[in-house]
Amino acid sequence: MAIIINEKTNVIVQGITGNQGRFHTCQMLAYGTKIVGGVSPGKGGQEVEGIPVYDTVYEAVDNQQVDASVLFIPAPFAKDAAFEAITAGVKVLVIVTEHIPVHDEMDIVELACRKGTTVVGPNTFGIVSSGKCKIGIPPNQFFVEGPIGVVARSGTLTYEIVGNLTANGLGQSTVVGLGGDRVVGLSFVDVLEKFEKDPQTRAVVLVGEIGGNAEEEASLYIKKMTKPVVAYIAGKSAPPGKRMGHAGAIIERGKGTFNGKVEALQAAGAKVATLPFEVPELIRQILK
Amino acid sequence: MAIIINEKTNVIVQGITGNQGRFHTCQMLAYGTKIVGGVSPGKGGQEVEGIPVYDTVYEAVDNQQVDASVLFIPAPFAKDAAFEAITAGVKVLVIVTEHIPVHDEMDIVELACRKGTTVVGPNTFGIVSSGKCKIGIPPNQFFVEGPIGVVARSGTLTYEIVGNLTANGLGQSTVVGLGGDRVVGLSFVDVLEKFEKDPQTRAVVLVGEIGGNAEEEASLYIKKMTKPVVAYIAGKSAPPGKRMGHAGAIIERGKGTFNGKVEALQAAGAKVATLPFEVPELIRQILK
Amino acid sequence: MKLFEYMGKEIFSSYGITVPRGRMADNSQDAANIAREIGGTVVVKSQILAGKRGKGGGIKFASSPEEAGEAAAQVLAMTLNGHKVEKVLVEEKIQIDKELYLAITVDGSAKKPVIIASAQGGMDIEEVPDEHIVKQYVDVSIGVYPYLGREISRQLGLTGSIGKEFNRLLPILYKIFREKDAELVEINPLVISGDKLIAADSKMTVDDDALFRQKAVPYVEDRTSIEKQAHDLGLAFVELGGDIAVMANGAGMSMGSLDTLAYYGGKPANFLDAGGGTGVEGTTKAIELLLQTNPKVIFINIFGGITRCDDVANALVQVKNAREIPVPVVIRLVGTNEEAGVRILKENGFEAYKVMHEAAAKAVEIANAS
Amino acid sequence: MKLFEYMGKEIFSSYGITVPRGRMADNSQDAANIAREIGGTVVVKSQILAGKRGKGGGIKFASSPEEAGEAAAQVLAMTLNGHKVEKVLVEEKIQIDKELYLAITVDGSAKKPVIIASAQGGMDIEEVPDEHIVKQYVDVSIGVYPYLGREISRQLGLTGSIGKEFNRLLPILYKIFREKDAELVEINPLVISGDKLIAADSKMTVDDDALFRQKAVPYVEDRTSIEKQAHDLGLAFVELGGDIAVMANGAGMSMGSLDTLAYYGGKPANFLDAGGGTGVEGTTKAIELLLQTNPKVIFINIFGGITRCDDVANALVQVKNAREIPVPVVIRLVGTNEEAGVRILKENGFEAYKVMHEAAAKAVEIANAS
Repeated sequence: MAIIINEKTNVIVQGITGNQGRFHTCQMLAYGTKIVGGVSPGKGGQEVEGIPVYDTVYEAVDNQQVDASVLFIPAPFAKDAAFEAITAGVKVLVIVTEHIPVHDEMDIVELACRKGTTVVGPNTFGIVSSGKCKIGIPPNQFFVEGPIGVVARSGTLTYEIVGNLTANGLGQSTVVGLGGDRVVGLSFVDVLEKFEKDPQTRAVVLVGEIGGNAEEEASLYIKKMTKPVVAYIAGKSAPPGKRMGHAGAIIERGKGTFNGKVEALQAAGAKVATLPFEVPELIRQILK
Repeated sequence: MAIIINEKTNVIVQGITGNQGRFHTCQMLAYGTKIVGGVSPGKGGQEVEGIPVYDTVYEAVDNQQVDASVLFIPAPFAKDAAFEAITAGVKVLVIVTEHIPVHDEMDIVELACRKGTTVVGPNTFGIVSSGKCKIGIPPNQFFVEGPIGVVARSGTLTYEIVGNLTANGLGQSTVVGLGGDRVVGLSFVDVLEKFEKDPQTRAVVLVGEIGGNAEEEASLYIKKMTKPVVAYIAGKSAPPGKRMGHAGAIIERGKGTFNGKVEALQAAGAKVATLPFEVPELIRQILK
Repeated sequence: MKLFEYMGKEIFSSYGITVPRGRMADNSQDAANIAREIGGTVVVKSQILAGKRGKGGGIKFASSPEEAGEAAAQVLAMTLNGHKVEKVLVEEKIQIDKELYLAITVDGSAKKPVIIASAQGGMDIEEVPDEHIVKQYVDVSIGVYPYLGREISRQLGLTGSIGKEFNRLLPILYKIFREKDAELVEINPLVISGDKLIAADSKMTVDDDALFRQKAVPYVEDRTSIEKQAHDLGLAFVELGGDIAVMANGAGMSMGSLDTLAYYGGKPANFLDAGGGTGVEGTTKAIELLLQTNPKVIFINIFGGITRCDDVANALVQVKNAREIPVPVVIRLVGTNEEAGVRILKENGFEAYKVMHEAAAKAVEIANAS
Repeated sequence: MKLFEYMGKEIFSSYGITVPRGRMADNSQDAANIAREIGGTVVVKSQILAGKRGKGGGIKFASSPEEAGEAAAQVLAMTLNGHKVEKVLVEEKIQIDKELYLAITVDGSAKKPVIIASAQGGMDIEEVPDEHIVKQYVDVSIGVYPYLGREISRQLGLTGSIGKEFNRLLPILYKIFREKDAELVEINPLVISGDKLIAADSKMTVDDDALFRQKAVPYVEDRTSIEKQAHDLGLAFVELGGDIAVMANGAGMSMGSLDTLAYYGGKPANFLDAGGGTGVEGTTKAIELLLQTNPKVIFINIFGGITRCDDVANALVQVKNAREIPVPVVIRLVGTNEEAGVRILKENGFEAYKVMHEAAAKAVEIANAS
């Protein structure tokens, strides 16, 4: 098992003929992802890495079973591409693109919710069901199969933590990048609920950061979970009013502070690591 | 039984303090309709015929169980009022108003479909579950309880036919006015499906007219029905390209003709009356 | 409300759709001047609210200002499909590499807008085989985005810069359709001209019910004199040319009345839906309209719901007292306040029928006998 | 991107929201002239990208042109909350019967817009008790219609013409919020003045990521010089004032780096997210930025995913060869092409750490020792 995607997931790549799309198609194929097609308007009929390219998502779904799509589309055109995938009936949409206008993100998330499409991102590294399927951009080598579910708002920090887990013999069921923007498709709770139900997952690592109240909301659910949760929250030393790279990572009007999040998580029974490298050890203690 | 509405349906009247709203509130109460409130912005706190008036539909649903709403709202404001009712969670919406712009009608029907609201109309006389509940404007005296379901696109012609039925001892389960506009909430098929399942209904009268292809679509379903259908189609003598009062009643580009409809209905097994007065006799023959 | 071709093109152009260069003229001299300004060969197109102008000679090419003036003079003298030509559009002649069809209209059955496109433009879309027509419904809560353009242009086989131009044009056309409360926007032909897409014609119908909020759209009158009077009174009226003037309440009832008359061999002069709840004054005016059609008989068919029978009776009496009614009146009157209505009629020398088809049969008998 | 009050008001006014009459001045003489035009008592308001101007003396009343000129001179000499005042808005003083609060912003948790309104305006909304705040989420597929205004004005207790005006205003404010890609539009106070609703202040933040399509919105620079350089390079950079210059790839990783430094007692000079997949050139420029903060030590923390370790190493060597690096560099380098990267570093006299917190501890040690 795993959540959201697995070894049977048929994936298309929107923007497959661009530099990013081409490079990561290669990487995903190397990881074992079942990529069944690419979409690039005006490039239909070509092939990329042996994968057929279609002009539109509609054409792709007419020709292939498509379960998921990943977008390598520049921000100004991402909403259009996302709407195309959603209205064409794609059920999992991974939006790697960063700097999508927040109003476009609200529109995407609203339509996806209405049509029953799961949106991973925007501004995410993607999602990996380790050993089965990778949709997105994280480096292949750190993701190995195992019992730990990981859900995170940031990218490289997650690789760091996943790398540490793997180095300590702790593989992952699924690693989900929610995305660094203020409005993203999945919330921590959405993913925690799935991990709670997933037989493969024995413990969950939550990688949060300052800003918003996603971690506080997650805490309410963690309280009810049977599976243990270890958390790390980035941004302890960040000053209020400054955006730390991510649109969501900003302490405004005294809300979304590090302390508030840590207190909520601890009150819910989660262990909170002070530094990223402590995560595997905390997991080990719990799973013993 | 009956369809869509019955003696337990709690109704509010949007536009209750206007002339039309006030008059028909009176008439509906006289028929026995359970009217629990009225809505009229700025008139909250007043009473009309002993019925409490609220400023907004939201306020009404906060204070009452509301199952249905009927709109006596001028066309330019009807979409706003309909959206208010739909978003407030009202599940049956009767829109009497005529001359609503067709783009507004498309918007209303789309939102209603999405939110699970049944829209009767626009430009309808309403709906009557005879002897139980009347929502709309038809004259009370002709509607008596019985085994005949009636579904119609036009108003007075339906009173004529219902009057004939009643005069011939044939009461009605429910009489539904779909509305005379090109875009309306319910189609013949939607209503026929409900009559087919309704234990009270033994036969159905379909009152159609030229224009559109609602009757042709109905025929496809009538073919599968176990209950008999008698139809009357108005507009046999209407010339192409002219709107016969209703926005939908126009033969354009050779589509929606009288003959096409009659042939489709007859091929589906429906009896088609040549003149309105023949309807009760055809029903009698079938039910014998 | 139908718009003239040039009006639709003005709207298209203001939204960024390319149309041929051109201007309106209502006389030969202006037409020649416009042709001179444009230069080269021009097209002189009659502006009427009907199609198939080309077959009737309503579209002429002219290779000089003088020829354009002559062509305009000829076209301005024409009556095409019953429409008197009062204006012509003088336009540059564009290079035509291929003609497409594109329209957006309201689909009453689907209850949403539908985009209809074809790579076989230039002819009536009804004549294009189904397999060459691309249909795409639009969810009004989403609207039309470029992706829909890409999918349709793929199906039409449009590629390269023409494909891109189509994808740009489609959302614009939808915007016009929505913002102008159109029932139909049609570009036929949509011409591929080099690397451009040009709207060589325009057909646009604006929802009558939305005119109250479409003040910027020019008003086009397409009603006969009586129809216009009826419209101003808030009545639905259509001239039909027969000899039995008809009034009923409700559109379906009015149609049913016509059908019943026709069944008995009668020829209705008109359709008139007096509406529900029309009082004495409105009914009086409606009856006066009927008299303008110079009928042999007047047939009034009232099933009183909101409409009160006594109001109708009083209206008829009022007309009778105000002026002579030169033809027989057959009236069927049942429903709300029926007794009072029938009594008033009797007191004033009118007989009232109870049953619709009997009254209709009587009206036909009178008309056909006289 | 935050807009100045007067910019927001210009936008409000262009959409039909009533704002006080007034104009901008950047000197005393102009301010006096504007006051003369307006007549009566005026308000001279400092234009800075921060709130609480009143408390700092940044808002002054003046009952004559001369007083207005003086007030402007005073305000233009001020620095409020760290912001130098460069312009003032001179406005008519409006009659205040009651102050409301109205804002629309993005709710990241609900993933949709939220309307926030209160009958207790004029103060910071954070200070208004929850029970006096009306919150209404907006479905973006529907938008804001008058009915939502009616419901909110009912909850606010607004009636009569003021209620109607509020119902008119709310959809307009939402239109601005959507059309201008705003993250926040706030009117505080929204003043009831007789039978009018007047936006006496405006706060508006436009989404940085949408500026590419908001060409009509004035550009407002609110970055420090280094932050601006970083922004032009496409890097996320925040000055923090400490002595350890930090570069990492990824926002979370960068925050984690700061936290780890802080954990060991270090003071970061900045936040710098070099992003993923930045090549040699970008990394070179990022390192040069770091040097501008005059740090005691540079801490580079790279977990190479898309980012290649050899690129980072080469960039560091390139900077070293192009100019002297006057402070020690502590670098942690793991991931893609790690071996090559570490080798390049060694060859050029840099040591590479494998473990993040060990490297961070070392950087802090150096900074605190020097």
